[in-house]
Amino acid sequence: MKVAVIVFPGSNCDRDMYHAAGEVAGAEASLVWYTDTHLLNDVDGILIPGGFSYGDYLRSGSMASTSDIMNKIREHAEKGRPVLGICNGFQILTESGLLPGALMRNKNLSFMCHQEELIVEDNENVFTKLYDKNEVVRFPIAHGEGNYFCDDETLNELKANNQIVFTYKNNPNGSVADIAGIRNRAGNVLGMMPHPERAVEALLGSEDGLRIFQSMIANWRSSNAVNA
Amino acid sequence: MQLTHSINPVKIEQDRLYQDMGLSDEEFEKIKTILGRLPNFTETGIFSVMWSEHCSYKTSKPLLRKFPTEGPNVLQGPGEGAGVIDIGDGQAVVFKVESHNHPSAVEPYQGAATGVGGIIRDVFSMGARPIALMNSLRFGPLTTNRTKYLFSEVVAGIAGYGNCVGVPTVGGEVQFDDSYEDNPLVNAMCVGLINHDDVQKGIAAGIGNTILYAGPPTGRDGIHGATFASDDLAEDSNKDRPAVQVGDPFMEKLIIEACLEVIHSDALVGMQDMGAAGLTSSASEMASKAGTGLEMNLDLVPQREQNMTAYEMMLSESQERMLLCVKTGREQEIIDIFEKYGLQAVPVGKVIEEKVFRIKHHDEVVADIPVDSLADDAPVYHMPSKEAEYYQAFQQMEAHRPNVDNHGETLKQLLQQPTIASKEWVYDQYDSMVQTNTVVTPGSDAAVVRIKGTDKALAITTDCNSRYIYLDPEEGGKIAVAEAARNIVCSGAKPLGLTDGLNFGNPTNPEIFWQMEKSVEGMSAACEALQTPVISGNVSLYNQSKGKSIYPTPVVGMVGLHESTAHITPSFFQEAGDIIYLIGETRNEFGGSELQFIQEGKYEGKAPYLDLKIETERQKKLLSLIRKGKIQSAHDLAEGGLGVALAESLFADEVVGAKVELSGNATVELFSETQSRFLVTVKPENQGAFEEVFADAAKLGEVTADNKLRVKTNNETILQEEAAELKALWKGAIPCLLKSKA
Amino acid sequence: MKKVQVYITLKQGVLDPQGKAIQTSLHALDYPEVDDVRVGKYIELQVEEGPDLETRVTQMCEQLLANPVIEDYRIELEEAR
Amino acid sequence: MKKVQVYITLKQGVLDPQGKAIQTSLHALDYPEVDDVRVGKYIELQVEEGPDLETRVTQMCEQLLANPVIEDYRIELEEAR
Ligand SMILES: Nc1ncnc2c1ncn2[C@@H]1O[C@H](COP(=O)(O)OP(=O)(O)O)[C@@H](O)[C@H]1O
Ligand SMILES: [Mg+2]
Repeated sequence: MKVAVIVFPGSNCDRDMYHAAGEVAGAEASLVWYTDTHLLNDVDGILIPGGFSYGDYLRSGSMASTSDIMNKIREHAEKGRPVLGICNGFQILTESGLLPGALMRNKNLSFMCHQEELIVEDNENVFTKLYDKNEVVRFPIAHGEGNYFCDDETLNELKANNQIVFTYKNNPNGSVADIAGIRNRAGNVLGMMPHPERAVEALLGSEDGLRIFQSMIANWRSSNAVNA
Repeated sequence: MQLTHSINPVKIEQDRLYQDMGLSDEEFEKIKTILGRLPNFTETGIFSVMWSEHCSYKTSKPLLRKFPTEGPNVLQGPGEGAGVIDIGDGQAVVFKVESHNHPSAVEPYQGAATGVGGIIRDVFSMGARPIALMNSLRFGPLTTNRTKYLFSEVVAGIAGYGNCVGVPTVGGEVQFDDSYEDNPLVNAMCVGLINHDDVQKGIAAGIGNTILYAGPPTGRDGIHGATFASDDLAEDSNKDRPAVQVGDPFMEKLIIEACLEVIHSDALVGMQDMGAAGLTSSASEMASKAGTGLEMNLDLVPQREQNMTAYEMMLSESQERMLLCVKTGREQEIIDIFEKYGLQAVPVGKVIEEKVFRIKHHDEVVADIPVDSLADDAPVYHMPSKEAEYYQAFQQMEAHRPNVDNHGETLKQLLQQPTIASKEWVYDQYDSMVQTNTVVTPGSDAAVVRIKGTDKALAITTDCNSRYIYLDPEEGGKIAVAEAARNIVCSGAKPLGLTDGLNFGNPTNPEIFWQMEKSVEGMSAACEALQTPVISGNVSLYNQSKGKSIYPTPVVGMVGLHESTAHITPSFFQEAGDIIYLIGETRNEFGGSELQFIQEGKYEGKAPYLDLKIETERQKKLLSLIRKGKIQSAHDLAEGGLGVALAESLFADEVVGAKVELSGNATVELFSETQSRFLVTVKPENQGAFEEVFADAAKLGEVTADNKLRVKTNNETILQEEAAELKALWKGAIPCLLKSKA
Repeated sequence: MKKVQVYITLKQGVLDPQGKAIQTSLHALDYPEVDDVRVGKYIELQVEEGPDLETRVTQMCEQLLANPVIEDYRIELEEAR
Repeated sequence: MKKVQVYITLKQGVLDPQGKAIQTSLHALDYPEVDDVRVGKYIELQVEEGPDLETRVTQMCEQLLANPVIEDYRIELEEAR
């Protein structure tokens, strides 16, 4: 499976994502600078990493979400191919409208970085097939603006369509309905604040994130086998 | 030759305007001799910043020479942006510490943020990828709104910058003492990783080569920041406000990536960041180090503001700027790389044979200075030194023995002392994991960062107990280095070397200079004994206000090497049944201790004694046992002694307890701060192997499954506490102080 | 050149933790009279004059400066000095 | 109850990285006419009326709302709706 890790000016988890998806999970990963849109033509999956694209100035993710490459990513998503946005990547996905809602400042107004326990609410999408429903997993979080907000109507829709993929066991940032990650209706676009790419090696304290990448790869394998 | 000047040179001399820039009468005379004429306004400014303490180390140089700076692994000692130490496999580690005390006192968020930005630039300008940040902070007691504000904003500034540039902040230290009330200390350390082949130097070599300016345009930021950092923090330092520089971590991130790409081009000759004294110091130092001269045209320098004078451009400390020396004809290759990141890189000058620093502005020569005079001819002062009056009195004092009735209560009090209490409130705000290398996150003895593609890891720590140094600078200096090494060894690594951040008061006061001299001597002795050369450092003087000086605070930033990630050893107790040992005897030493402060409200008497031979031997033995896999956990004893160390060993996520039996005086055993001691646990099957090496270690008891801390002496329980309760007090202390109304 | 002022505020109903924190701090500083605080952004643009300046600034707000999910915006034009 | 509006802007000459980044983005979005962007804060306070309301709000700005080292502020009072 070929995956592209998009590098925006100010992305800083790009190499971590590359390491996790490529070197650890075994996908054929490449780093793609945000102006090299043509490099997305034949990739199977797109990963939007964390960090501070454009310094997170104005609003996190806002400036990256207006760049040309987002059109390419939107097309890719419309074809049903996987798009995973982590942390700043999630913020970029909501800013660009690929996912609903918005990420606001943490309720205590501080950046926070530590391990959190998450509950897998939905395992019927490209990314979480290898988890059990209601399984508790440990992922690091590292964000200042991870407080997920949406209006009631949107929340009801998210619930009705099983679009809430991860919730926090102990909500650290004030997110609506303890939301840590959501997907689109089709289940091929996932945005989440916690960092699975930081949880792929026992040496660093948790391997719980690895299955996100493995699910994505397994899903690609099986769908390619069918197509072949 | 035509020299322009906004203020006529004769007037500068007559009205002694040079004094406002921080130059003394003698220094001005010396400049006249060097030039053979009167300096103009711009030149006077250039000399003033280059000869400031910050750039020239004019009073500290004689002391810095005492540090051992060489060792078999040292690839680059002090003198470049940062020091470099070999770690094998063609790789090396690059590190340095930098202070931003005065800027942080004026504008804590930006002061701390730009301090972080500056030290990162020192490291990547060597060609290294920054892989870890540390910070060493000192504040007054958390009882006033001002101190709470300074503390919160400094931490926010460090977080704001470090998190955004994507370099993990993996550790540090914070201490609170009265002496820092008006003079907080903000020292930041950056560690980088480099391949030997990529090591860059800040040189402007090759006659005719082009000087490129890269990064954001120059504004009027921080003009005279360098001299300002060397001045007494006067009460009216608010008038220095326009000197505040604002950091742009997003810009820095782009510059890092561009520079790390540029170093792979053989068109690059040399590269240096523009730190203190901006264009002036970077350009003149690059030429001076290369034995060349340099000509620069200020009309070509990108400018953020209108009508900037030559003086302003030369002295501006706008952040995130780099100066590069590039082979003639190859400029475009380098410019293109910067362009990819949306950055401007423009030719501003060239390397010349004549060893002068020549600056043009509006078609006129505005400065023409022999280049070596700026760096090499800077005055060096041998300040008078006089033993501090208090010192003899402290030496004569009877050893103080505190009275403790309830050891449990005392332990709880100690755990809530801000200096001992958990710093989670601080480090939770730092991204400590980005780059996915952090094996040991903040909260342990030393941070540990693995090196991808190898089985190795680096241990990093910063330490400095300034109370001991105040009581006895020489002994305290030894302790600072030894404690850092102890933290490194406990994590399972071999200490490689250190960087020092020397923070002191006014060096023209002979007693202060004595503190500097003695602590440097003590540190040097420990460096020799522990074989940890000093590869870089920073000096910050005049940390005083209203005649009150800070405690002497020479911060030690040390890096060690784990030859295998299998050696990484936790500081927390691991498993019920493990045997608890204390390595090193305990003496009645409470001078400078936390308990002394709790009971007497002051620090006095003798500092704890340190025997470097014993220290070295114990560290070696412990490390060899760790490497053989015989040690389950290792923690050094520091503030609050054994009692605090025992409690801290139970504060991990694993739920364990400890049952301990002590002999001797319970108060001394539990709370004395005797040096060179380690608290370790050993699996029962390794007991023999351990005792063979440490025959005299005291077997204290064992790790239990019940999450209780129990201490007995003479068969009598003197302390029994729930670890969870102790942990809650320890964790809650700083947030609680911050919330409470002043 | 015209100076354009853009005010961006959180929508009614969107929680403003920063405003709340400031209010708490003001109370602690003995300003009990402060009943509510809302924090927004104030952006000053210098824009070259052109025929549909206002429309274009509105577009800028829609495309980038404000996030319609959580924010409202207001534009004021003013002659640059 | 009065509505008080406080505008906080960076002092002249103080670098505004945020403004610069926004300007660059607006150029990339084809708004070349934008010559400069400065970002500040806009704070709305609801304050109970009192004799020296304006003085007190000024004090709030000095003590908390603005950072006098790098920021300027401007206060506007307005009848609350
Ligand atoms: N300013 C800080 N930044 C990051 N981590 C910190 C800071 N201060 C303390 N810590 C972390 O808290 C832990 C305890 O610090 P400290 O009490 O100084 O340890 P020690 O006495 O072992 O040197 C360490 O892991 C340290 O890295
Ligand atoms: Mg320690």
